[in-house]
Amino acid sequence: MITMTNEHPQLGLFRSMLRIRMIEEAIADRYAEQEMRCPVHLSIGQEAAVVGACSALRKTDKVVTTHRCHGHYLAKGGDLRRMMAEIYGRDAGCCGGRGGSMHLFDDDAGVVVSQPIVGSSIPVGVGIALAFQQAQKDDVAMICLGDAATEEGVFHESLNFAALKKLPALFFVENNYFSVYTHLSNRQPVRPISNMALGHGMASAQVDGNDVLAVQEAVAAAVTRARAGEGPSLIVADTYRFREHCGPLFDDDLGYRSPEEVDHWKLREPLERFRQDLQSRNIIDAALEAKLKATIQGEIQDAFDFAINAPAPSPASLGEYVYAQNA
Amino acid sequence: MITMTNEHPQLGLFRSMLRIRMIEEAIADRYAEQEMRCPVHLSIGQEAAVVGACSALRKTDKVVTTHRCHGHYLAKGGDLRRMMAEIYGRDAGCCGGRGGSMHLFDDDAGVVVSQPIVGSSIPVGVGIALAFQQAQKDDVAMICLGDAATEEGVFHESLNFAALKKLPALFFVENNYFSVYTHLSNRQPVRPISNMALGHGMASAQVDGNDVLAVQEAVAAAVTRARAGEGPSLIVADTYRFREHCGPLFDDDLGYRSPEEVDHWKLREPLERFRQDLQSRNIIDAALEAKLKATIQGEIQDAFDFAINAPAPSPASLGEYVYAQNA
Amino acid sequence: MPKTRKLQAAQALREAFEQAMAADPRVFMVGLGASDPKGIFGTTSGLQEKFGAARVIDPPCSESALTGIAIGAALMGQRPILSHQRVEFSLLALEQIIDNAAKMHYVSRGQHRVPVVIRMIIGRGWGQGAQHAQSLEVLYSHIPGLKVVMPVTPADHKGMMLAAIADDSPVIFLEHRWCHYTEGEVPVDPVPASLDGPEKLADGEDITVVATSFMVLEAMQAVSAAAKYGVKADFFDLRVLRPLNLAAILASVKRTGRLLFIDTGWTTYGIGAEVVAQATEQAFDSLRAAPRRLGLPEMPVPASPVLAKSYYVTAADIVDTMLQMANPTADRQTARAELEAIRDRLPFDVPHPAFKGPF
Amino acid sequence: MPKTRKLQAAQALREAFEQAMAADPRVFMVGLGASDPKGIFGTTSGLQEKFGAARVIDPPCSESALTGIAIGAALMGQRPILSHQRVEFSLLALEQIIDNAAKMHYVSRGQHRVPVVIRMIIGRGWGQGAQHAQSLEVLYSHIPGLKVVMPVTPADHKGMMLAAIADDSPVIFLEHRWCHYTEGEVPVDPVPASLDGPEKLADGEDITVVATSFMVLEAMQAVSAAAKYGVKADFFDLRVLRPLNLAAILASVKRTGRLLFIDTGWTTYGIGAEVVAQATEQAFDSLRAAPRRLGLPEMPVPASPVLAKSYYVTAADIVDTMLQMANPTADRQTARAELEAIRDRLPFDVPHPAFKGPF
Ligand SMILES: Cc1ncc(C[n+]2csc(CCOP(=O)(O)OP(=O)(O)O)c2C)c(N)n1
Ligand SMILES: Cc1ncc(C[n+]2csc(CCOP(=O)(O)OP(=O)(O)O)c2C)c(N)n1
Ligand SMILES: [Mg+2]
Ligand SMILES: [Mg+2]
Repeated sequence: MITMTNEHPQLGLFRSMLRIRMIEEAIADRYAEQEMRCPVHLSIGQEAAVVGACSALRKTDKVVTTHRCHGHYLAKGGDLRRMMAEIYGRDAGCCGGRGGSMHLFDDDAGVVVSQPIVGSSIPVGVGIALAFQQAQKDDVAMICLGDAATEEGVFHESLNFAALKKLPALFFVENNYFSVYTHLSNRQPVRPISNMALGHGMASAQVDGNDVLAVQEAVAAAVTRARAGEGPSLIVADTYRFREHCGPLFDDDLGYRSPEEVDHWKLREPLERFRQDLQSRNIIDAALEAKLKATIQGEIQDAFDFAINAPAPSPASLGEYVYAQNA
Repeated sequence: MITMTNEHPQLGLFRSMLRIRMIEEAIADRYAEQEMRCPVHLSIGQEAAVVGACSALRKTDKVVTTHRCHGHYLAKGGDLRRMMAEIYGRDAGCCGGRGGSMHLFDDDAGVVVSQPIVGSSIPVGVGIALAFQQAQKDDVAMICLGDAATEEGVFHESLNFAALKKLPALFFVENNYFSVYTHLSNRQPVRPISNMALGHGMASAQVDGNDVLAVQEAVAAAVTRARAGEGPSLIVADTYRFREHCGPLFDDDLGYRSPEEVDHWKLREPLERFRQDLQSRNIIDAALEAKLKATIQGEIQDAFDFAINAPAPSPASLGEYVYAQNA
Repeated sequence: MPKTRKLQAAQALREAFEQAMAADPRVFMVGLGASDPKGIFGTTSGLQEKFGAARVIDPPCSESALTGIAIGAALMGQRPILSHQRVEFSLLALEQIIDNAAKMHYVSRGQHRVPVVIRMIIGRGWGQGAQHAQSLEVLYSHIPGLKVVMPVTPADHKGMMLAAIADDSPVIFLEHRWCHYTEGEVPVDPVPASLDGPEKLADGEDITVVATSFMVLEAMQAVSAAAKYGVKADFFDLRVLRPLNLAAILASVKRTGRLLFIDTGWTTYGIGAEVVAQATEQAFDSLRAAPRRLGLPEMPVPASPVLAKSYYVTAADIVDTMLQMANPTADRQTARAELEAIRDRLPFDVPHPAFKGPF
Repeated sequence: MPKTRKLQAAQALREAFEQAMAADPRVFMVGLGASDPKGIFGTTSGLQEKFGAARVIDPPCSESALTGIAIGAALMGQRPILSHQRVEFSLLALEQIIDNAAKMHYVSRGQHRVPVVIRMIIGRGWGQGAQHAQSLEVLYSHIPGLKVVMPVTPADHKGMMLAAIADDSPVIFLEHRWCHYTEGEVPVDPVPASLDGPEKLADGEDITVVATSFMVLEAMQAVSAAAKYGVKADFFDLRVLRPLNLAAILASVKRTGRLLFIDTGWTTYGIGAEVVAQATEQAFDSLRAAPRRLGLPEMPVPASPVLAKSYYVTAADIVDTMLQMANPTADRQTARAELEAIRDRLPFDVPHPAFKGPF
């Protein structure tokens, strides 16, 4: 997370959320140009969960994530220019254009892997935690996943192993209640998702995922335990995605969720909620926010310009990187 | 379960346990002849769990099981002659010799599938329960598994689906504390295995698996709930296997478990324990037991004779049954 | 002649499901997205409304268990259809497919039947990337006990699906997403198509061309174009990868002496390897030239459109190879250019003019 | 010459692990049974005592997660070795292997490396049955990004394992359980073997014989026997299935004009299909007869020894085919009978006189 010196730390959280929101809205706005030729899974609405969780980490901690990875990449400090270049399929992209929007890696920032197969990155994150333990480091691995990924068997296998070995791993579930268009109630029995931790003797918490401070607090507590060798935790943050599962649009007209439900969540929209909180505590005002926005806007403009003007990968490089050159 | 008219029903349980014990000891005794040319996983020591669970079912209920399937096959009423013929690789075997000891099926008795890949038969059992629900039958599917199978992801996927759809399924775990030579404590964190049900909002019980009446009672309660449409249960029966994981011998000399642990369980040996209980209540005495044994011995002799004298499958039939002839 | 009308393949599939479910109460469907507004690319739209949530199950994200559940239900006499929106999701269930679905009939000496249909959608395009655009038909085709089919035409999508549902063996039904957009005449009635072997699409004496799935559509353009250069192809849609029945293709190779195979998946250890091997073993004396194969090169597909464009085999590549094999003096440059021009009317990563992303 | 002494292949493997772990603290092992008294058929015995439970992990029964965990640790610079006592168990992890292990280097444009070794033991015999005796090398060999090897000799078991551990790409290491019993000279020092291609085991001009894994041992008997009937074979152990380097084999076929391939797994869509296809494509003008393949027939393996005995290809079948191809007037009956007599000294379902079951 980017924090300026002398500023209130919560302002940094707000900036990070605002920045993710603005970047994703810019992607949404320009998607119709048909120049970002890959799927995009926006996290608009889930910024409090994303930023709350990543802000509890330090740079040497690692994150693995999913198809819905833009937010984690940015909140953990991933390079914006290289992200946009990746989405535009450019050689300067964080994966050289090989990955697209579902593969945002930034080793410097500690974003190790995003993977679009549901559940697939979970054990990879556990392996990172195992490597930390083997190297006797006190870094932690945070494994970001959605509610549907808790239905994949590998999630449970991973919890069991992490709990058994007391690994410094954190399973962070953003429960947005949907797997594509299918509501949680059609996929899981009624009980708190965090109950799954009980089956594996693991600490857990269920938090309001639209309250950035609550998320940060819960994750920070889990991180502290993990660093101290006390083992992994499962944290479930309840939140909501406002746009379509994949793509730039709103799709509530399709009728897969009720207007009442959407309205309920609009009232809890995380950015506005945090803005009001910060305003009431005099941490932010309209002028400051306008300044933040202008700075972010400039950054976004720069990143799009960079990406759009960046050269495409050379077709001649198609066959490179299939096998590693042995060191 | 075979019960004679006018006899005390608990005598039927004892006979069933004794019969399984005697059959498996006969297999162990004759294994060195090298005529049973397939792996054998004996359930000697686990008969109370096996018989307690199967005795709570009726004929139209179905069972799926694992590599350690002899007991379930017999307790559910599978044909002994065809079982022995299968182990001897004969055409008259319950799978025509194609399966061997890890594939004991008897459709009439409701033993649908045994499968040696750990966890693999679990969802198959759930599918049977789904078919019962779709056909609006009040039969139940009992899914027999070992403690290690709870570490496979598919176990959890299956629990979630069964709980979600309130299927008439029963997950019956024989926890013998071992996966081959690896103790539970090296594979799972410390907490009751039955806790796993909490993660899936499912009813559960942990019972003394060497107490046949306790097992029967717990399973019967779960069966009643399942028949009434109240959904699945997880039942964990703690027990112990006395012989090697696979094969006819005792292998405690290998030192993978302590003599103290083995002695602890010997004191709780289920057959002897039930015998003493029944004796103390005058349901059995030495003369009656001798009669039971003689009858079972005759049955065993007959089944071995049948199997040994049965013709081998014809090599010409090797290529049959790869694809079903469409009806 | 049965009554027909034009449908897209996706609609043809939908009709097969609707007719099969109406005719047989044992048929039910399990698929992520089966009931959602997009209805698995339109192939399942409206079915849940019609047959209820008990027969059109939009399940949890648990591919392995769902496969086992379908198998268990099939053992009890039900006829489940399982759908995967991407073939990759089925990898989570491979153990169930290979060990249970494929083997239960054999291991039980014919007592058990596993009449399951497993749809797996393969595809390409629009930056799907390495884990959302594989083909992988070989993984299934190698396994005795499975039937493996790849329909191309709308009529085959309907007819082969009906046949798969009616079949008492497990059928892997590999649909190419881009074939969903093809249009063609489809019988109104529920008439199962044969699952016995390939279908011949053109007659010729110069070369035998065989392709699978979407590559049949590319090859079809090449076959027409090659005719203008004096090369007439005997042209087959392989359709059924297992059990593999090559009788008609071998007879053709014996006549033409030349074989070109076009794979939808990777070339190496691909479907074409087996077809070329069998053709060589069984038609050796008739071969006039070395058989050839085209297919995906030896790497995952990159997301970037610029890279992906050089990844895929096109009609232009096929006509070029056909001419090399059967008329080496023809003007291959022009033949290529004509087909490239046709292709370039649409961006290469778009299956249909209506397509606008995002997946 | 490096110092050598006789070891069984299982011991050679064990030595490779011990030396690699001693030399490099990043190497660790995860395998069901790795620390148990049987030590994965003796290949891991004593390693946990020596290197501790943190480096020799006897894990829960969770194949999919363990594979992902190994991949994650590898991304952090560790060098995990994962063991499956039966290849079938790896099917539970295929998604991890195909989507993550094979593709991360490519998708990350070379930033990520996945130096994982995944051992998969294949085998046969003693009523293992349909789900415990498959071969399945094609499933892995088809996937770009994986390396796939099948060692035969004790020296290769050690040398190829050392090379696999040192390799920065994921290596699928397919061990045939019956090869574990082979004895041969093995270097004392930790000398990695090449993973670049096949090894030639005999020189001849009449026919090129290529086999994989345990079938190399059967073919070796046949090659010797055929020589007595005037048929001299150029004989190869394929060793490395991916990346597939056929240069030496193609050169051989160009000389001999005849190719016989023997698969350890199923023939159809097997390894031999690719080798025959490439040989035909690239050595067409040199072929004097149709290439041929031997391999498992089109069904699961039944448990019953009587049935299973007719399931497997033997040295007798191989010599018979060699003679058919290269000396059709030879007395094939006698050649067969001689090899069958040798084989019948041991029951067909027993790999070694010491073997007494139960698995
Ligand atoms: C194994 C697998 N099954 C199905 C899919 C298709 N799919 C893509 S995203 C998605 C929904 C995932 O939901 P969740 O995990 O809750 O994350 P969210 O999209 O809500 O952030 C699904 C089912 C997939 N990618 N992988
Ligand atoms: C997927 C898979 N992994 C590993 C094995 C090897 N294996 C065979 S039996 C067994 C132990 C199973 O333990 P448990 O489920 O507790 O049953 P038990 O043998 O104790 O009855 C193992 C690991 C297997 N058959 N399948
Ligand atoms: Mg979700
Ligand atoms: Mg056990």
